[in-house]
Amino acid sequence: MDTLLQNILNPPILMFFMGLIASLLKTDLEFPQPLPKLFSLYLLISIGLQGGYKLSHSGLDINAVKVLSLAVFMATLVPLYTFFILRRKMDIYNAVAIAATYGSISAVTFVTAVSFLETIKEGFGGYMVAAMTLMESPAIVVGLILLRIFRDRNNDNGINWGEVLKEAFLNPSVFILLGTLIIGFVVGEKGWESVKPLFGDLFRGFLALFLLDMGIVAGRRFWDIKNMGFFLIAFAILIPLTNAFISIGLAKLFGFSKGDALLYSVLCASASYIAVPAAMRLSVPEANPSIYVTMSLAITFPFNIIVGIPLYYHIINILWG
Amino acid sequence: MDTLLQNILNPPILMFFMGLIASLLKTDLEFPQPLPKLFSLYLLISIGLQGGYKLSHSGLDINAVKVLSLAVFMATLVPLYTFFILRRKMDIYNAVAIAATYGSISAVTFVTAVSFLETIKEGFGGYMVAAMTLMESPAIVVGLILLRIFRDRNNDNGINWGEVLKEAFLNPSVFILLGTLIIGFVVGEKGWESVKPLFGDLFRGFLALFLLDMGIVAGRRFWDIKNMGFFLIAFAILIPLTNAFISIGLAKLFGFSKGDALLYSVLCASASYIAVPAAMRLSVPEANPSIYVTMSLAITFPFNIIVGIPLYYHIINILWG
Amino acid sequence: MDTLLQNILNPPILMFFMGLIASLLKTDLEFPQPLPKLFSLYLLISIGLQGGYKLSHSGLDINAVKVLSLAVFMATLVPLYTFFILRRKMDIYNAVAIAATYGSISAVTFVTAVSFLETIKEGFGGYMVAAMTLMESPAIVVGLILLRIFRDRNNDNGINWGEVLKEAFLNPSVFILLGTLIIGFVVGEKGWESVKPLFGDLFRGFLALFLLDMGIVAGRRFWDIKNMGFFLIAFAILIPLTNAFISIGLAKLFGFSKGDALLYSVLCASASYIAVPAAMRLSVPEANPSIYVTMSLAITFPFNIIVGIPLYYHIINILWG
Amino acid sequence: MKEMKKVEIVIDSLHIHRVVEILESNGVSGYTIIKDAQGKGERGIMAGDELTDVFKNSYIFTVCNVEKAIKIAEAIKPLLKKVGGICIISDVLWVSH
Amino acid sequence: MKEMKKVEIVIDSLHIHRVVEILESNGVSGYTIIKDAQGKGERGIMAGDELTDVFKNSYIFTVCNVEKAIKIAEAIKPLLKKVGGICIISDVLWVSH
Amino acid sequence: MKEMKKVEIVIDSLHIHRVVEILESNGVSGYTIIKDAQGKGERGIMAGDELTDVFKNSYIFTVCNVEKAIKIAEAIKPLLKKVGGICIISDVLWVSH
Ligand SMILES: Nc1ncnc2c1ncn2[C@@H]1O[C@H](COP(=O)(O)O)[C@@H](O)[C@H]1O
Ligand SMILES: Nc1ncnc2c1ncn2[C@@H]1O[C@H](COP(=O)(O)O)[C@@H](O)[C@H]1O
Ligand SMILES: Nc1ncnc2c1ncn2[C@@H]1O[C@H](COP(=O)(O)O)[C@@H](O)[C@H]1O
Ligand code: NA
Ligand code: NA
Ligand code: NA
Repeated sequence: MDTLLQNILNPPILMFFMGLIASLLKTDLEFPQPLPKLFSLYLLISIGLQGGYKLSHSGLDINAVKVLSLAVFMATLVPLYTFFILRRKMDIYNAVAIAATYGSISAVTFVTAVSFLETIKEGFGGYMVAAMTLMESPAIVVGLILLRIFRDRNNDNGINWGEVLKEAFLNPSVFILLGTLIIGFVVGEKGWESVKPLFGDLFRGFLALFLLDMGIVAGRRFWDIKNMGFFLIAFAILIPLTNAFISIGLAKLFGFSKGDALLYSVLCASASYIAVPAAMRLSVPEANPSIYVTMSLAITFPFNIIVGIPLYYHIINILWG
Repeated sequence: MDTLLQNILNPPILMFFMGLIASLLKTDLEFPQPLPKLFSLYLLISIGLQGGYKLSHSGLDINAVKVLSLAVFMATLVPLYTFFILRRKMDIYNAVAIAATYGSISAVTFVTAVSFLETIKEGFGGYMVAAMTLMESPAIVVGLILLRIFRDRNNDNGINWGEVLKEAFLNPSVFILLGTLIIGFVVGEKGWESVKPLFGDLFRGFLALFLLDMGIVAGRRFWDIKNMGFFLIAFAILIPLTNAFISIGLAKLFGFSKGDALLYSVLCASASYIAVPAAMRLSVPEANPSIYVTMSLAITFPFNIIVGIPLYYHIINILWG
Repeated sequence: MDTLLQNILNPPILMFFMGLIASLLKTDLEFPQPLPKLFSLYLLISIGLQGGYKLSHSGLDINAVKVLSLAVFMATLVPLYTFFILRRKMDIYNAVAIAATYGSISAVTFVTAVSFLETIKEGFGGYMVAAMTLMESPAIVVGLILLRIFRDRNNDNGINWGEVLKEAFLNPSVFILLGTLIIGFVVGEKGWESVKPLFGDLFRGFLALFLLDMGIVAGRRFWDIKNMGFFLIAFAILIPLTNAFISIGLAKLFGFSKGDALLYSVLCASASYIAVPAAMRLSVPEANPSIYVTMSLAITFPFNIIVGIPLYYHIINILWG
Repeated sequence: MKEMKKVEIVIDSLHIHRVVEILESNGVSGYTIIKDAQGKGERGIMAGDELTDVFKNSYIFTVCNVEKAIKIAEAIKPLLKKVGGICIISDVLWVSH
Repeated sequence: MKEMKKVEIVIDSLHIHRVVEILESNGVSGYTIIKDAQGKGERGIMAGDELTDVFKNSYIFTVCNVEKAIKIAEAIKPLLKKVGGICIISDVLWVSH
Repeated sequence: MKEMKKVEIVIDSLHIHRVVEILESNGVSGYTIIKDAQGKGERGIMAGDELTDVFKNSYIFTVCNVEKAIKIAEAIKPLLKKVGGICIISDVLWVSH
């Protein structure tokens, strides 16, 4: 309860609420493009550089390898099992798209969890950013393989696999994270110090700005929720919870640190609303974007940053004792 | 004289001149949208958070209530008395629009006055930002009521009051100021510190950028001034002065601190060029925007930040002794 | 070799490579306008303010005058001699455009050299920014005079000299540098301190962002290179080298400090890709922009910031002993 | 390919939502908006460079049958009369999908 | 002045490169793109306010002779059918330069 | 509704002011500009992604009577010939306001 308050009563989260209210009240408040793009690029670069820098200190030990493997494991498992749940209720196209959405991750949710950990002075491994990067793409590939397998042969309006794999592994988010991770890793102390005033010190402020915009955008989709039917709404909350619990279990089993466990669970619980939708729109145009984007953006994202993060941390606290 | 120099010889003001010269010389220097929007959103958020944070320390005492009430009083009085002055010289539509423009406030003028006070190490109350927020809307409502009363019945192409009141009380400026005031108030020390590097430390720099753009835009309207006739030019300088003097008198009467008195007078002397023009364009399309925007942007704004602020402060210094 | 590594292993340069790779791999990574414009305006303002501030300390002594004169000398010599080399291989229009491009300078190359000097703790004169400003325009004028002299009379579709001279001396880059130089000069310690958090501390970070974008844009033009023919490719590398060597010679002859010598040589070696192309497009539309922009952006710029800067510095180190 | 009408409207950005209302009330199958446009007309220059949308235009067009086009034209006249802007109609072939 | 056809297409920004491929494969002399467009159609509202281009349209037009116009129309139908968007054709006079 | 001509021009952004001069010297009642356009033509790709406006197009159109349209076409040819771009003319009905 206290951690919940502590999580809510900090500028970024409150800015998200402010944005939400702004669009529910239909004020004209908005960040016109490309400002949101600037904020998200900034956050990706900043988290990548910091992650790489931390990694250059901690290094890639056996523990890191363990975490990374489990990251990929969950990123492959989630789209698989969710697909079969979804398939019972809807056509294959939307099932694939939603499964891929929840199999992948949300960098901003991760970032919010990171700043939550910093607030409560709980450490975490530099390899977690690498873990996030590894978790972005698998779901897309799994989804398209499922599509290929289960789609009725007679209307195979062939996927352009080259384009799709590029979208999966070379989409801007993945590329920036990878690139800045490496840069952060090699430039060392001096290099990091030189850009820290922008990419370190301003981090919280930019997160606040970005969440303000996220609130506005989520608010715009708010009314689409009720047209979505009970099943999808329940899905958008229960699946993240399930993924969080599974991942916390795994984290305990494999002896993660508290901080790593939280970030791992948050990654598994989060859903993509940038990389995956773009990939799905290109490869599964038959699916309806306003379904999978609304679910991840207007339900799962707010749920995770407001309730999820402190909740998962609370559970971890109890289990880790 | 010394304060005047001190006011002019700081980056933001000089950047304003630079922008002014840039467009008078017809260079292609410009900040394309949405950059100006980014700067103004930043300034509003930053002033709101700081104000709320200061408020959480000072608190809302009787003195604050006094200031806020007098703020609303002037925000209602100014559009009223100016309307009747204007009405003698022009049609009701433009009279209403100009009156509303001068009844409301300019956040950037306020911000410039704040950084003037910081330069000369003169304190002010955290409630002043709240005062500014309260002063944005009344003029719009007063203006439209005047319009309703005095417009000849036979062409009442009805105002959409719902839309208008929304514009008055829920326009982005008012909403952001209100929202960030509350956020700044509740997050406390720790929360503010976390975003201070962006919203605190960079404040002056962003003000400089914004004033550079303001200079460019004001310069573009410079030549419209001479087409405007003596009356309106005189109005754009004498009314701010009058409002400043009245408000300084009230401030003295009710025992404001020096800092509060300056900000109060600057608010009363300033004219709106964002919120009100938008509201007027929607509700009084018969009025000519290039008149009221040029007056407030190309005459009153420069006058206030260059001559007004140091002048008002000089007078306050004398009266407060 | 060590300085070369030191130069490459810092965030801005690595970000440039990252951008380059991003567009060679055809990822969708990009900074949509007006973000690149924001970064470049920021860098110009920041370098101008800092330069002006430094100048207000060092002052304009005889040494400064010497540097400035030699700056103008090279800015006039380079377009002249390169024109006659180019003329043997191509029509007069492209010869003029390319000559002007290489006669002028690249602010970002300069800025990269400045941060290189800061990294290795090597000082330089505050007047160097003034030198850069003086070197932007002459090449444009020289180029157009050459055009006027050598163009066959019968198709003199007259240049609009007013417009051209405005482009030469009042283009945004020149204007901002000049304006902020003056502002930085007059505001003094206190003024600079007030905007330093934005225009000083964040400098390296913004340079990194800008170079990331430069890498992306350069990468897009990469494939145009091979269509360009051996002569132009050789020109884009050998002429900068030649200019660097000449300028280092002059610097030695006239007893520049090491830092000044490096910046001077970098200015002479660099080619314009903003101010001059715009001016040439307006005054010599017959020339093909994708030739002169590709040469300066995709060959000379990367060459200078990666190989050039450390190389020139190495040579200077040897000569200065 | 069906013969249809293309109805194009330019109006200041603040009033674009009014145009959309009119189009939807006339049951068009869709519309396309280009938000940022500059221009010049009776009301003077709209440079789109202000901090407010007061001096910015938006461009919108819809493809519909001739009956709807005429209805829209009628419905939009008073708005244009009051706040300014233009509306033009032309012939197009819709590549039905 | 030559009599030509103007072919206009609105499609979500993610698929604009497909349209360009079709135009080039039909050997048009050129095309013009306006990247950011909003709109509404069968697929609902494209507000262009997302962090992804999924809900953003782009507008593209080419001026070409009638034969090419028809070929393009045929080639583009299946794409529009699959991913949405519209394509219209109209008559223009090209001020040849 | 008046029968009028719509004159559309695409030209690189640096030269748009020249087009405006031509339109105004022919006394058009107004014009609309869309500042940022990309495209491809004889002069190659204009991706609009540079730091300079050299590779960016702008789109402008005016609605006027046929006489003015022809005058404008004549006046603009040499400019297009020199710096590139296109100009097309089509028929529209002006919903007079
Ligand atoms: N003759 C015209 N051709 C093209 N656009 C026009 C024309 N007249 C007006 N416009 C556009 O409509 C806007 C408003 O027109 P007005 O209400 O006449 O000022 C102008 O800013 C232009 O963008
Ligand atoms: N009748 C129409 N008139 C103008 N634009 C349209 C029309 N129908 C669709 N569009 C545009 O095409 C896009 C995709 O259409 P749709 O695939 O029907 O959703 C829409 O977002 C609009 O921008
Ligand atoms: N056939 C065409 N259809 C549409 N736009 C064109 C066409 N040809 C040229 N353009 C536009 O005009 C610009 C300049 O054309 P050009 O001078 O031929 O390079 C191009 O970048 C395109 O935006
Ligand atoms: Na996930
Ligand atoms: Na006022
Ligand atoms: Na040079």
